[in-house]
Amino acid sequence: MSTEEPTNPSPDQEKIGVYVCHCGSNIAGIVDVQEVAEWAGERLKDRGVVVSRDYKFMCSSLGQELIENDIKDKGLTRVVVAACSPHLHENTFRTACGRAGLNPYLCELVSIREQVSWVHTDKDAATTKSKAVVSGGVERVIHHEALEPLVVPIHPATLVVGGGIAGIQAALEIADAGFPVYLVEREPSIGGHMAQFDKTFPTLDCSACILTPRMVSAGGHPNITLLTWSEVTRVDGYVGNFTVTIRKKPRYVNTDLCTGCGICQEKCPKKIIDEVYEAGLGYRKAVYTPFPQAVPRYPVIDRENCTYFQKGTCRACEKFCPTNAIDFTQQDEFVTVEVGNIILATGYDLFDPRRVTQYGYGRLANVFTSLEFERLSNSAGPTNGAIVLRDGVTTPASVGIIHCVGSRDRNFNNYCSVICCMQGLKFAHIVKERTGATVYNFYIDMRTAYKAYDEFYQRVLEEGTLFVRGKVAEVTDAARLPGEDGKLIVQVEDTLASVQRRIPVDMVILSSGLQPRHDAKEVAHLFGLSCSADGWYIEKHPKLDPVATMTDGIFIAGCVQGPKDIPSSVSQGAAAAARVLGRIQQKQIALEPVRATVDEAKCSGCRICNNLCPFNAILFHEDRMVTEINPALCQGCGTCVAACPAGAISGTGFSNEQILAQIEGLLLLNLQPLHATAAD
Amino acid sequence: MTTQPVSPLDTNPNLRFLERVSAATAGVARLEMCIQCGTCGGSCPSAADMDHTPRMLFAMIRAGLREEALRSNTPWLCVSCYHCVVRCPQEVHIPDVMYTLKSMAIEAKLYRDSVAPDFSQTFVDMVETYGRSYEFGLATRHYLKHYPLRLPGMAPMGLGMLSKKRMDITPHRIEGIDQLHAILEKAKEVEAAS
Amino acid sequence: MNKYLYYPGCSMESSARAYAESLNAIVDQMGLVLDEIHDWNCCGATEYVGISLTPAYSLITRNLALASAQAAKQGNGTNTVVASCSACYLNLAKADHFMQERPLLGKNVNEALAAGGLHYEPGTLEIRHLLDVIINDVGLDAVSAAVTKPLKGLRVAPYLGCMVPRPDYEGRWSDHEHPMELDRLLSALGAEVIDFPLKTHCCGGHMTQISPSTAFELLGRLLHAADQYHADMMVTVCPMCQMNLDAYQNETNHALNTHYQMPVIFFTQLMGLAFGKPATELGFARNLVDTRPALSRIGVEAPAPAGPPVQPRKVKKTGLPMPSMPGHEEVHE
Amino acid sequence: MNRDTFEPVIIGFTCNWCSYRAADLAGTARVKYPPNVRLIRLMCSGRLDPTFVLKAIAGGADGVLITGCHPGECHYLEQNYKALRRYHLLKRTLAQMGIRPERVKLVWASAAEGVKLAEEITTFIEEVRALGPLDWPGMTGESIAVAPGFLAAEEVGV
Amino acid sequence: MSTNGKPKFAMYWAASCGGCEIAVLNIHEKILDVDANFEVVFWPVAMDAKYKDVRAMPDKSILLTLFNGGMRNAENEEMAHLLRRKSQILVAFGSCACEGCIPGLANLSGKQQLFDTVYDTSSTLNPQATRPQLEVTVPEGTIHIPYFNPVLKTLAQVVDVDYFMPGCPPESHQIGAVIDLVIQVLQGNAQLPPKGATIGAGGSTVCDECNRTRDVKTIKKFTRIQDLVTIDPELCLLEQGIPCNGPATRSGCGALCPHAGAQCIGCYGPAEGVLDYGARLMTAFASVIDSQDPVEINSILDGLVDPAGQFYRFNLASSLLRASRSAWQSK
Repeated sequence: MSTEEPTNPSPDQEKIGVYVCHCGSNIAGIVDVQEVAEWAGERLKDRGVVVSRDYKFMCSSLGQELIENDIKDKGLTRVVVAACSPHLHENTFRTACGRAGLNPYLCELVSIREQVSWVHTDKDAATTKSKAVVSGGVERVIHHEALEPLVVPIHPATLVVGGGIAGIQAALEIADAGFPVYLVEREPSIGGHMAQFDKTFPTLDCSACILTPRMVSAGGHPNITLLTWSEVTRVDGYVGNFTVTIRKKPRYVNTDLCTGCGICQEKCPKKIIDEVYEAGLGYRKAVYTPFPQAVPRYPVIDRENCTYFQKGTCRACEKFCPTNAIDFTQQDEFVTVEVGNIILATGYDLFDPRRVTQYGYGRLANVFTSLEFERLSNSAGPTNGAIVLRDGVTTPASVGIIHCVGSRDRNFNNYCSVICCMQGLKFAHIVKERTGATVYNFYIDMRTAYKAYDEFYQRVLEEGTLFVRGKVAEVTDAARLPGEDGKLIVQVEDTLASVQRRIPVDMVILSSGLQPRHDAKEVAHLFGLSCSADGWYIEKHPKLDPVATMTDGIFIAGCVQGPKDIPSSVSQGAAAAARVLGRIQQKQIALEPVRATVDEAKCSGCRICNNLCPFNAILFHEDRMVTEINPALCQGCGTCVAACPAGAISGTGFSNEQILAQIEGLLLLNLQPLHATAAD
Repeated sequence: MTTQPVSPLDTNPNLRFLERVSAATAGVARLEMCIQCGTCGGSCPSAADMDHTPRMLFAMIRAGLREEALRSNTPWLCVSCYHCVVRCPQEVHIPDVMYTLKSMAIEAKLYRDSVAPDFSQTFVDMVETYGRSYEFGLATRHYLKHYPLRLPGMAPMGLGMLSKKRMDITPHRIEGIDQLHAILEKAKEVEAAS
Repeated sequence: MNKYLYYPGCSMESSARAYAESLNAIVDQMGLVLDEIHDWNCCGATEYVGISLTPAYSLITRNLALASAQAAKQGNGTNTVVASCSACYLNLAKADHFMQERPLLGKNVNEALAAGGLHYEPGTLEIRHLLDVIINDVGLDAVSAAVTKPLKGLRVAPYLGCMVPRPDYEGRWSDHEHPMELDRLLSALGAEVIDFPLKTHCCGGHMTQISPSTAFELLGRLLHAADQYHADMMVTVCPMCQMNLDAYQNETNHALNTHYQMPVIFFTQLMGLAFGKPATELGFARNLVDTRPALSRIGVEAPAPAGPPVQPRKVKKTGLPMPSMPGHEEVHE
Repeated sequence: MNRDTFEPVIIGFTCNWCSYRAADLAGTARVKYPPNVRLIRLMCSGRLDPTFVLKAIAGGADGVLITGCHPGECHYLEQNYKALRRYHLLKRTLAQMGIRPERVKLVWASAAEGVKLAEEITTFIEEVRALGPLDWPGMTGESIAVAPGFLAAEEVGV
Repeated sequence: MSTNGKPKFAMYWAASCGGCEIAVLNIHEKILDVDANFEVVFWPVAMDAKYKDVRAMPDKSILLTLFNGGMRNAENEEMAHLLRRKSQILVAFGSCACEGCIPGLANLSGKQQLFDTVYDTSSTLNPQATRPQLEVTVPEGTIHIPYFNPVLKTLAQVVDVDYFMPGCPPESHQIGAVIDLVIQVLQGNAQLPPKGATIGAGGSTVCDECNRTRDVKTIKKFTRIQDLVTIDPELCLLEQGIPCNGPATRSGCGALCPHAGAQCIGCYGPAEGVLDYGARLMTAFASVIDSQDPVEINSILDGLVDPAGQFYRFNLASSLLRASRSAWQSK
């Protein structure tokens, strides 16, 4: 009575080919692939398997030809490939089938590598499981339908989130290619962390000198719409057709009138510590542009600290503004843009070294963070580049630079922050150059990979910086030995001399690690991405597809994907742009036809499914009392299919028939015994 | 720095030393995770008096230098301040490893100076006898044995402690002393078995 | 009323009588009901663990077994064990923790306990230190409310030692290196609390017995730092620390050729004073280092110390701003 | 079936975006787990129809593992919560049918948690092994003859 | 009754209540068409007949057999096989034959439990605690009582079935329609539906025929209808928290119960193509529970006092699991 029960279609109708891949020894090392292939040919004959082969590398052109020839010569109507994960090669084999004139969707790739040979140790058990997996694939493929991919147009505009160097690079590449870009930045100006730096390793060219030209061209580019002091609040749609809502925070400055003359900043009576751009080491006004070369040049009024907003009086800026650009009445403004692709370049946060209390940051005045030091050494910084202690006058005679602060440490961040070693070397050089002080670098391992990096290490060695191999235990001002009074004492084991040393210095610089943005998770969810355990965004493939994500149409660049130095961030920005441009050029994109559809005859209009869809793809026709699904909006999750009490909704590509059949196939032979051996 | 010809894994049981230390340690020692960063050696308040910094000791254990490791005074100078534990980037249970090494050294009679082992043993004897510590008995026995010369200098302090009722001349014995003995006997059995 | 199972530990009945007496003097006011674990035994300090694992942990765990039995029998509405001694606290906490982390240890220990008709299910009891209870259960508001005689003008160095804030497997303390709990308590009593840099450094533990030179070095560091900061006294939460610093101060002076006369007292003693209890009830007489000079200060304007107190952290206002330290505003310089 | 040599067969449903990728990750990282589990890829745990679980049980599986993205991390925003609700109702029904609810388990695993997924799989396999064979006769034709292992295993009564 | 060459008609009841027969008689004057067009050869309820007479009939000599009742015991199965052999068209008639119905709900319990309930509860006077024996010797000779299947089976689980006619009982107007159809076919004016089809029922579910107003569904609380003080006469019952099986139950009855103010209990069985009726309800109900918190979800589910009974009242024997473990285990 139940037709949903996989009523075995008479095998004579179907001609199925089974192909088992050795993947060199990757699979064949654990799975007896030949046995699996032979078994499938015999045991699954009555299920329609007419040919079953094993081959060294199915994904090789020869392997693909094998399939194509069988389709042509033996008239295969279905193909099952047992190899690696569908996420790697599903497309390869579908395309092969397509070339041979078989509808690509009549091909099923089942994984016996990631899910069998690589995770199991017992050969018999692995072989047995592979048979089950193949049997599941065969049963499933019988119920596959010939499908046509959904072709949708790609909107030529691109959204770039984050105005750091990676975002700027990506935006410029795309804009220069002649396509519109919306560049969204949370802060009042683009530039990101790089704008705070003094010099850049290993070449030591001035950060501002190389960055500001890029900022300016991004700011003035006809194809770039700059949305600073703004945040993305909502993302709808899908690859090629995203609708993005952006909140423009009120600047309280009319950018049409403002000339960026800066008088308001002079006149503003309220001075606040600048926790963002000056890393807490300098001051700014309540109305401010973060730095002179800011793009755009218009200031913003910081409502929390503005005397007028807090006390209702003042309005100094308004009084003195020559163009009456100050507008205290501005409100949040929401703009909606249509884009085809999105690039996330939201960067990183600096690890907060307050958490490593034994290093005394925050308690001991002359312990500085790397960002603080960048500002300190920056000629545009609070001390005009004078490297001095926190008293603002004294030049340090000795400086200790501590590596791996908060990195490679299970108490904080487990990973290596990549840039700290080079940063530490850079600091050592700058300190030496500017102060001639004695400089110590405290490191666990010196990691100076990449072009010209180790040469820089050599140079710093030559300059006479002292290196101590050991993770610093504590920084204290509790003097107890001669020469320690009034100093900061760095206590460390010199692991190469195997002695505990107490090294008195005037200044300590903590080479803090990088960590994901505090709101990385929320942002990831907003864009439908997933984060790694550490909180970095997961790329589609760690080696072969580092800038794409698992969500089609959304790319990542720079530190949002993991700790990175400037060269790598720029490369990723460009790479992401290239990927997007490729998409735009194609003008349209074929989507997986994995969609849900309603059989109106069966639909009783019970409305169970009606608010199950987060993408609003399900609409109810009051007049006909039936539910319909909009294929353009449907993302194919199948929740409504599973929920329909009348079985009136079916899911293309993941139909009940396919899944139920696969279950039967997998259980076809509870192939006992499994000889399962506990994981080892 | 000791050097000893290290025979290949199969013939040198000492190369399994690290595993045995870990197995004999309370909690999960994580010794194999040590990255030799020296946080422990840098943190240790008594490092100055140690033959080897803790880090170096772990390297020796890894190298299978069993005797050298058990002879080292390092475990005996551990003051159990736990600075190394909370700072160790690899969360190695350092003080507990030190305890393990002490008990191994005692078992193998490999310690060089008997003061510390004796003190521990004396303390434990007191506890096993009475169920409570017995500072007066402990102090007198320990000092008579190891610091006879220090006693005069200590006398005023000792008397002070007595006069200020901070040390009792007579021990306190718990009620369930037999129960405690039964437990400890069994515990020793189990320990010997494992 | 906060009720607890109470594990005093051996020293409370000998070397740390002052701790016991002063605690006794304030429990009622703090609304603490301490239900002593009947027939508890020594925790083995740091000695037994260095001799044999299973016996050591069985010795410790007997107390936990007795405690949970007692809690069950009386149904006295608590599963929290409070220890006043740091070493005891740590040993009890570690036993509970490791028996879970290494089930084999748990199995062995319970096998041994069974020989005495006892059993302990790790994780069923909460093990906390007295200070933790006073800060988090009683609360500083209740404490300051009870203060009748603020310790105005008394410069105190808060000294926790090691085994309370570390290893802290249960994460009960605000920080492993510079926890502020004791500082807050002492400020609540009206004392002038110095930001003591060595507040969680080591007193040498049993080194006084097995390697005196090592011990004297460590004791010297503490006394030196306290002296540098012109502390009138050091305030501790640990019998062992108090014993070492007080009883061995003389020997330390001899060994290092120094002349410290630094009183070292228990935080409960200061609480007692601030609550207006007579010093005689609070065990001050038991200190070996004379506490009178320091005590004489309380209530009266303290004379300016010989030289200005060492304040290496003072920042000229002309200088660069210090990093903001959330939650640390109340620290005295 | 001899319970000593009993090897449970477990059907695992995975989400294309998280747990299936976690399984791939476990593979690429060569993390080992016992071969008793056989995975099926769904687009989302929200696709999970209780029918699939019943089918697996009736078809001879000894246990069913349902995996999906962590709450709040669903690739389709909130569909994993639907799976969560169905899971709880299904377990209640199974208990009435005399099947230990523990034979069906829901586990959250993000795409990054290859090791965690492997651990969860291993744990579940051991849990089911401890429960013993289920080999439900529902699908085994008309015979009411019952497998010995089936009689041996105690399950909750109704 | 005429005995000319009219096509032969039979109706048999296995494990059932007899309601299906009443329903057939309930088709009023149409019953005359039956007589006019058929020769009724076997119908224990309506006329005297012996099994041996049926056995004597040539195979396939009966054109149409309406078979109601489930396979509770050996006799039921034997008759199923016999009538299958003798009939050209075998219709599983009514819920019992199609999916086990209420007798099939006994599959929740083991055979022993069933007998205890029947022969050993206060409602039964059974001083000698007599239990049915397969073979009993009495003065007149030995009596055989058919073996009682521990698990009740549906007709289709025992023999090949041509058509399924759901309902407990099937609605008389549907029966009338089917009989009309068969007569049309006999007169060559109509085609028989494909083998295995469900006849005398709709293609959608009860909601399709229910005229209660409905909105998108979110359920914060399930309530048993008898616990409600007032019931909105217009609004969808499920939206009022009453577990109504309508959404999953095949249409054809005209939504009688919901219109009468009672929730649908599912006697028409699953919609076309559904493999497990209960699963459809489970997933539908669960999907619209308005909570993301396991604890709250479970407290809401507490409102469904008897899930298995709710979801499988008519359907257990034909569900994927078919019977509870204790039923399978009993002998």
